[in-house]
Amino acid sequence: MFVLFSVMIIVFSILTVTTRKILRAATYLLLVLVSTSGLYFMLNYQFMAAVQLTLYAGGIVVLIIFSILLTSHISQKFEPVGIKKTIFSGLAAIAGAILSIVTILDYQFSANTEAAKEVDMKLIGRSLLSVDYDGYVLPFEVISILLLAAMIAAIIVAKKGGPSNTKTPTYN
Amino acid sequence: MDILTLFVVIPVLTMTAILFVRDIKHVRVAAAIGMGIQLILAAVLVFSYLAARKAGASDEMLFVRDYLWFKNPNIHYAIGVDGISVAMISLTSIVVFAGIFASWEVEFLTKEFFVSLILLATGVFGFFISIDLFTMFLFYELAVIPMYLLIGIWGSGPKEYSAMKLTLMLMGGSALILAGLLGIYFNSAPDGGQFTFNILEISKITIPISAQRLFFPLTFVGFGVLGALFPFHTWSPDGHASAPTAVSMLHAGVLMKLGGYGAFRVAIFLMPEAAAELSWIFIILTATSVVYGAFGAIVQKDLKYINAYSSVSHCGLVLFAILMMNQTALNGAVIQMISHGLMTALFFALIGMIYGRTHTRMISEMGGLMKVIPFLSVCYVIAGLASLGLPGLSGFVAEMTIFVGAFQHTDVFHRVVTIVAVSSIVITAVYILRVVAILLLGPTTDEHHEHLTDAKWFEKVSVVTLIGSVAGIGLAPYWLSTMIGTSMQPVVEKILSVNPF
Amino acid sequence: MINFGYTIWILLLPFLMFLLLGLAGHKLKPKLSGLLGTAGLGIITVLSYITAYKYFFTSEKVDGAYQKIIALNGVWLQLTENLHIDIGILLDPISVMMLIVVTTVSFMVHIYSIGYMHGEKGFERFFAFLSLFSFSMLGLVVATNIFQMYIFWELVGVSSYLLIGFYYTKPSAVRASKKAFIVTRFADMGFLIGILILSFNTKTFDFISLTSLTGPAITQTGGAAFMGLSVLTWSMIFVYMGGVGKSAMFPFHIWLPDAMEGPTPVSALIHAATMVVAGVYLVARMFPIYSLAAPDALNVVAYVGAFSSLLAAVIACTQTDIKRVLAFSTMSQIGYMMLALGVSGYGGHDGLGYMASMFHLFTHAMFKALLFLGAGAIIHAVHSNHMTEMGGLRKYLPITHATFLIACLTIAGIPPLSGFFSKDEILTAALHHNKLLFAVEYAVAGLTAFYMFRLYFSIFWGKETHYHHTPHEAPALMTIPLIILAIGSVFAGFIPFSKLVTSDGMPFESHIEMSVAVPSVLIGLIGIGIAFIMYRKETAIPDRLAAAFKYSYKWSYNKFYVDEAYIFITKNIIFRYISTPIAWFDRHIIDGTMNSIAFVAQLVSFRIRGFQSGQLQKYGFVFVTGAISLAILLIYLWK
Amino acid sequence: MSPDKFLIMRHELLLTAVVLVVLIAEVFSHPDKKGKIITLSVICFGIITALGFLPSAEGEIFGGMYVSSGSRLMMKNILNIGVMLVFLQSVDWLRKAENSDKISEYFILLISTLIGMNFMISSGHFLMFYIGLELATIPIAALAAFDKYRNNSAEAGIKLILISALSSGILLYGLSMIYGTLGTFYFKEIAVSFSNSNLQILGFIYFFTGMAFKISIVPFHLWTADVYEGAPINITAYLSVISKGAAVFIFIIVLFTVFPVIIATWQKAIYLTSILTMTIGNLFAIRQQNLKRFLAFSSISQAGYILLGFIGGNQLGMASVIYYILVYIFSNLGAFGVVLAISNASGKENIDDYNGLYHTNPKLSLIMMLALFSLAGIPPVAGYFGKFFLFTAAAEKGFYPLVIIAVLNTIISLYYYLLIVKAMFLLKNESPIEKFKSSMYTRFALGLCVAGIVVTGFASALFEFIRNLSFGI
Amino acid sequence: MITGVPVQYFLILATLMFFAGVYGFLTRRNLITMLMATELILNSVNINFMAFNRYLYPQKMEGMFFSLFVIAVAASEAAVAIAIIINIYRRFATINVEDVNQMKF
Repeated sequence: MFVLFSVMIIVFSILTVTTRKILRAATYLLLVLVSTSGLYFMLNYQFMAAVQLTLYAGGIVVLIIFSILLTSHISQKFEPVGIKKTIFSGLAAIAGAILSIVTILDYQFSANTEAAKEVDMKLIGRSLLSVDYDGYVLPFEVISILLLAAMIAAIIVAKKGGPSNTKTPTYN
Repeated sequence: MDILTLFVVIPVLTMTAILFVRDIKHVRVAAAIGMGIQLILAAVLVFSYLAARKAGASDEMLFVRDYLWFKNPNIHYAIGVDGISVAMISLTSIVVFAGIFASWEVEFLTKEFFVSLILLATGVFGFFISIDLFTMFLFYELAVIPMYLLIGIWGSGPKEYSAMKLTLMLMGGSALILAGLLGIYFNSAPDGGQFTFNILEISKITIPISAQRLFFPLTFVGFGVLGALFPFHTWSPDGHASAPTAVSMLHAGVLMKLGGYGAFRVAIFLMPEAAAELSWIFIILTATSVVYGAFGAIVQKDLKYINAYSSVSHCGLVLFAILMMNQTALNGAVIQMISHGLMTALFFALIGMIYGRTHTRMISEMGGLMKVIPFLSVCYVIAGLASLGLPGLSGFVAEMTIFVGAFQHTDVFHRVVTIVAVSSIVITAVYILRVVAILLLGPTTDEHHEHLTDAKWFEKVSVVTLIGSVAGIGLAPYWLSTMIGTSMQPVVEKILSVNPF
Repeated sequence: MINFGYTIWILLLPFLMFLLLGLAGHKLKPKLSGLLGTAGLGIITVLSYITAYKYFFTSEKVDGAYQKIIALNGVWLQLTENLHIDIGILLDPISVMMLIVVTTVSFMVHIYSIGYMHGEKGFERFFAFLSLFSFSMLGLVVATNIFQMYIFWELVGVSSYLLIGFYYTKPSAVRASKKAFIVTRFADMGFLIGILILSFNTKTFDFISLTSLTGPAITQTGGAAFMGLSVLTWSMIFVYMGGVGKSAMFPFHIWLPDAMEGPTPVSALIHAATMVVAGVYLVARMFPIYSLAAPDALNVVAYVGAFSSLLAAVIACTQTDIKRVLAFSTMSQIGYMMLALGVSGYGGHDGLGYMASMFHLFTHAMFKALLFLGAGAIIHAVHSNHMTEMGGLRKYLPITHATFLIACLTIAGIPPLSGFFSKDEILTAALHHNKLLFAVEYAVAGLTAFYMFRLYFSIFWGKETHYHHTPHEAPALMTIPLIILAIGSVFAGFIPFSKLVTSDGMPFESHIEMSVAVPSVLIGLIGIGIAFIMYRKETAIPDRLAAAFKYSYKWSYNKFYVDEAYIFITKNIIFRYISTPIAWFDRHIIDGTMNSIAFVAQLVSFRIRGFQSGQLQKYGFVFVTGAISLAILLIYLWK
Repeated sequence: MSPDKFLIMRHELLLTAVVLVVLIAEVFSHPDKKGKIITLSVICFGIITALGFLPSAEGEIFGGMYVSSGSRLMMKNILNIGVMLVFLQSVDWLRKAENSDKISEYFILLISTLIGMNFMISSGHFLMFYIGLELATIPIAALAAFDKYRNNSAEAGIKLILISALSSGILLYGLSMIYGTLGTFYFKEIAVSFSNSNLQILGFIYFFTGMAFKISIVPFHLWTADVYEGAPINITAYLSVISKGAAVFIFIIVLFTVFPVIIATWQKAIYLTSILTMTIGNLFAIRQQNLKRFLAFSSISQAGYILLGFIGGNQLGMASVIYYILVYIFSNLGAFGVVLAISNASGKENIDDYNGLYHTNPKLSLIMMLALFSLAGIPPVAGYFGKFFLFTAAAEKGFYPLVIIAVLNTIISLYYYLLIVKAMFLLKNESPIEKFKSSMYTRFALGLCVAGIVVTGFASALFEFIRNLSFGI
Repeated sequence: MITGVPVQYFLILATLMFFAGVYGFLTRRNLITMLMATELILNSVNINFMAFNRYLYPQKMEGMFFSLFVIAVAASEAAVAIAIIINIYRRFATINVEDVNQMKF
């Protein structure tokens, strides 16, 4: 199962960043995110898997697809990326990956000996609203400000306005 | 308020007064009054200093005040003077006073001009009264920066270029100084205890030799840039040539002395071991600049360039003497600073006045001015004679003290370079007389110059003040030399204690 | 002990006069300022004579020797613990004698100048400068220490500069003054170096300690040797270099002929009687050291003197400018004095040369001043310097003629005029010391007689020249000094110098040695005779001779091209090969380096602008590679 | 947890309150009277800036997630002052017709980023840190794209948000490694159990690059110039001063308290990057013509100098960094204030346009000159003291070569600052910028800047105060 | 925790995904695909957090919560980014990143 998901993730990740059709890229991204949520299920984090599916796969990808629809031809194929750019970026990415993997494998992770905590919704809820150690009410509140601000920001930027002499946008 | 702080406060008040004055004529009057008070104050300081010494005050510095400013790093506003700084302060007040009168007719942005000029002076005064390295450095930079505007706005020729070059090179020097000062600070308590910027306290300890080896060159070169140390002198010809009269006066007369004073007070005094070890490099450089500057001056065509190169030569002699590190040579260095300050200010004042009349500084375009503007010409000759070390004028006293002092070294190296430096007196005579001959003597070459008017009253004030001082020192050097000499003793003792020649 | 405190006025008065005339002179009437200056000098002259009288005849002698008396002394500048420059007044035989010489000649010249300079622009300036010169020269003479001497040495140099360049609108005068100053300055550098070495070794500037027989200079003759000569010898040679410059000895003589551009009274005062003998005075002042501790240096003095006197005499024979002839004559005579010092020993009769030198200095001052003042009167009358434009003047200028003749006879060494006595002593001293030098001086004596009478005959006899204005005798203000000086020239020879001015202060007996005197007088007469033949009437002999010895004549006429050599050195070497390259180097290399720093910064800035391409992905690329490189560096390479 | 403990978060609470007030005002105000919101917001903000200086309890709440201490309060106050100045300066800009429809959004977004910064500074936990960081970034991207009718503005916005997304991704990746080795996000716990393993260092370096991006340290700085140039000027000012200042504050806190174990590593990193930052920033600044871009590169090189305060890991460094940021706020906002005022009045932003400015607008020129001198570190203005202390801090630990490189770099920076001075004072102009008079707000703001530039340096008490706070992180 | 699968596998997976994202960020020309690449990056980080939490520190839920918040932040980031992209599209009539380079040097 893990192997399946991981292969999916890796393959679709790479496809996301290499495919020449934008909508396909979005679809691959969606598949990556869904597979990731599958991993979360396997790790016994049902809540997170659900969040991943709804918020990430459901929310963000939909947002992206909308914007694609707003700004691009569906059938539009990208021009192939310049060879130089590909090579250099690829080298950078590969170098980074090798560095990170080597360093990770170098490290002796101490095996977990203690009993795992049962992650149920109740616990999550309690933690999320706890003001004590290992409680997350403060970030929870702050992220609400962030979401509010992001909302306002998105609206103010995306809404039409300003002086009328702006070029009329063309949607297609 | 103590008398030393007044030296900073009065210029500040003068600047404020200038800012609030409406009429341009009143601006210069305000400036003149302010700097006049400063001059009187300097005289008072000299007398009270001498009186205090006579009364038996044997401290290294007198009128010391010390106010804690920043606790950590241990920065104080600490002031105090010894004979050397008193002398330098007097020099500054004379030159500034003369400078105000020399720039009496500045028409363009008058207010700003005088404010910048006095700001510059403030920095210089502050520098000389400080005994805390931080405040000293602060005033040092304060003195450098107004130069940019003064040259850039009121200058002539390629003024933007010159101003920029001058400012950047001097700030480059001060950058090295800053690093040096920090090094000194963090080595000022080798046995533990609190670090200090206070010169007097640092002088009591010995900075580790390894640190000295690093920081002595930094500070010495840093101050040397301002003191026109070869090969860092190239800001000087361009800067002086482009600067307006009073600025050249102040700059060559006073500001360049900050370099010598700093090199002496900081580099040599605080780090004598490294100085003794490394001095040979700088002695070669300074001896070079003495001769080199003089030779360079011979073929110049622009009056200010001649004087700029001459300043390189003379200031090189200051640094040269400082590096000789014995009582007499150091004495000579200080006297040379004062002497050169006065006479070069005189030179620049006169050049400015001549330029104001003939609208050229090319010596080839002038000639026979003695006949048309005798007062200025005679003064120019006097300045020239002072510059070539005529007895009875200050240059002689300074140079002889330096040469005799430098010659007290027993080894061949020091004596050979001394003889090299001595040769400059001939070269100096060559270029001075060349200028005098072409510029002033002979028939008047340009018919437009035949109707020039001689000095106006304010110009006379400026010039006479300076000539009086030059001649005063030249005729009766004893009190000055003694005043400096007594203050030099602790310095020399410190040097000798680590470095018996 | 006699109180000589008043002698301070000998120094102060001319200085005050200088200040007065210099600062306020243009407000006074010219006449008044001239009178003031002259009066001031008159007082000084009187004071000097009083001093001389007191010193020679009333002061105490110790063991029969004249003592050096410090009339006044004060520290002017403290240099090191031991070394301090004092300003003071030292009275000893030579300084007192010099006081007489200087004040007398100066006084005469002052009087003369009132007439000579009458109506000139800058009359008061002239007197101011004269006062300055008198002050400096007197200060030099009475110096108590070598540094004081150096100070006044420089001051006489500058007064000479100012006076030579008195006609500052005349380019040749300006050039001459500049040349004089720079050449002597160069020599002074040697003097200064000599002082530095000497004072370093002896730890004193003071003449009394320096020349004391038990002083450090004489007792510690050791010290590191350099090129076979001791340090002390070197220092004395350097000191002598100053004397060579000031006294216009070879090779620093080139300034003296040009210095004749100055007003003639100046030439009389400075470039004949007083300042140019400062070099002789300097050697005399330091004589014990030269004689006892640095005989090699003394030899240098002798040979330089001899060579200069010969050279100058040869040149003088061909010059046509009367002042230049006199100038070379001066040089030649000073060479005599130098030689006399050089061949002298120390103490008693051995010091004959020393005495003779001083004696000759004294007489020379009289007759040479007389010659110059006479020349001035001639020039005043005919408005020309060139003897080719003169002739037959004896009718128009009787007094001048008479005095000039006396002077010429004096210098030619015809007894019983003073020149005879002093020259005779010199020759005697040379004979005892060095035959070669003696021979040279004999030749010079003949040449001297020849060229002086060549001059004399060309001016006062020779061809009848037509003048634009009929020349007329100078006013009394000018002739009186001539007469006084002529009297001096005649009778000065009878002063018993060996009783008064000797190397160690002890009087000794000197007498005329006939074996020397007779030939010398004969040689003088021969010279006069040749001149008489050649120049008494306008003849073709001189031209024929000149044609016969074409090259030597040409060389002599062009002063052996020493000037040209100097010009080559200064113009080509210093200007073209040192200064110009240095100026270029400074502008282009050093300054160029500083500028190129700025340029490089600009260039680099331009070159790296590609990083800021505006391409977001390139930014990302740099970001990622930056992060990865930093990680690799810090984790694996430089941990 | 008793309710009064919430007061420890006074700054954040007050700011949130202001956001709410503005929101409510926006909702209930008449469309024609939106201009009033400006005054309201500025006054409100002024009040809370003042309130910020009231003494406050220190301590930790939310189980150590939120930490308050004297120095952190000081940092917040400094930021408040800066934002106050930005607000005052932007009044003229907001009053323009083209901006009338987004006044309240401007204030809301800006204040919410400030809230983010405050939380970031007060964080005791990487989650809070991260959220604060994002809150401080995302709305700014929108603000950078605020001038919707200008291409540059949009470009600035997209560049900022994308590169910041990349950078926060890398930062998170680093954090995940640190979490993986230590199992905690609490600063205190990390500091205790941090060792020196490669993975941890790798994590730290990824974290470092994320922070370096915020402070615009070379080579993570490339976005800076484009974003600064494209964004509206007051946003640029905000970015260069407040945003950078906050990042510097939290970075130094994190370095000193969370990663003291690997001080050797981050000293090396800072050594290298600070040299690069100073030099590259300066070299680029030399050639700039657009003043905003110019100031962007200048602020990059300033970041390089600030790193000198980091490198010693000493108390003096901490103090001098905080002090320098204060000075920097006054100086840079002084410069930006003038640029903004002139841009509002004439639309000119190029250095050439400033030729001869002194003759028409002497006061603005003088303010500009003071500000530039302060940035260049010329006495007697505050920048000199700031720089001196930074250098002192580095020298205290013996980093003399670095100090020398830094001081030599100040020469280059002096060169280009003088270029502006030259333009304003020395050069002549055919058509100079007309004489104009700014609004009271702008003049007040500039006056404050000048006062700050002049007084901050001499007032040693201020530095002493900061210094005494500093190690109570 | 999945038996037989060590934590390193997750880490390698995440790393590959991360650098795939980086690669995408550096090469994709379309602004929206660049945004997608950043989502990949964030997602990979989330995998790391989750895996660490589950495997090594299951007593607490810090990693999980961190991922939760990262997702929220990513959402808001995406929202603002997309808004700006739309604006870009209006201004430049393209969303090709290479054309968005008015400001440079």
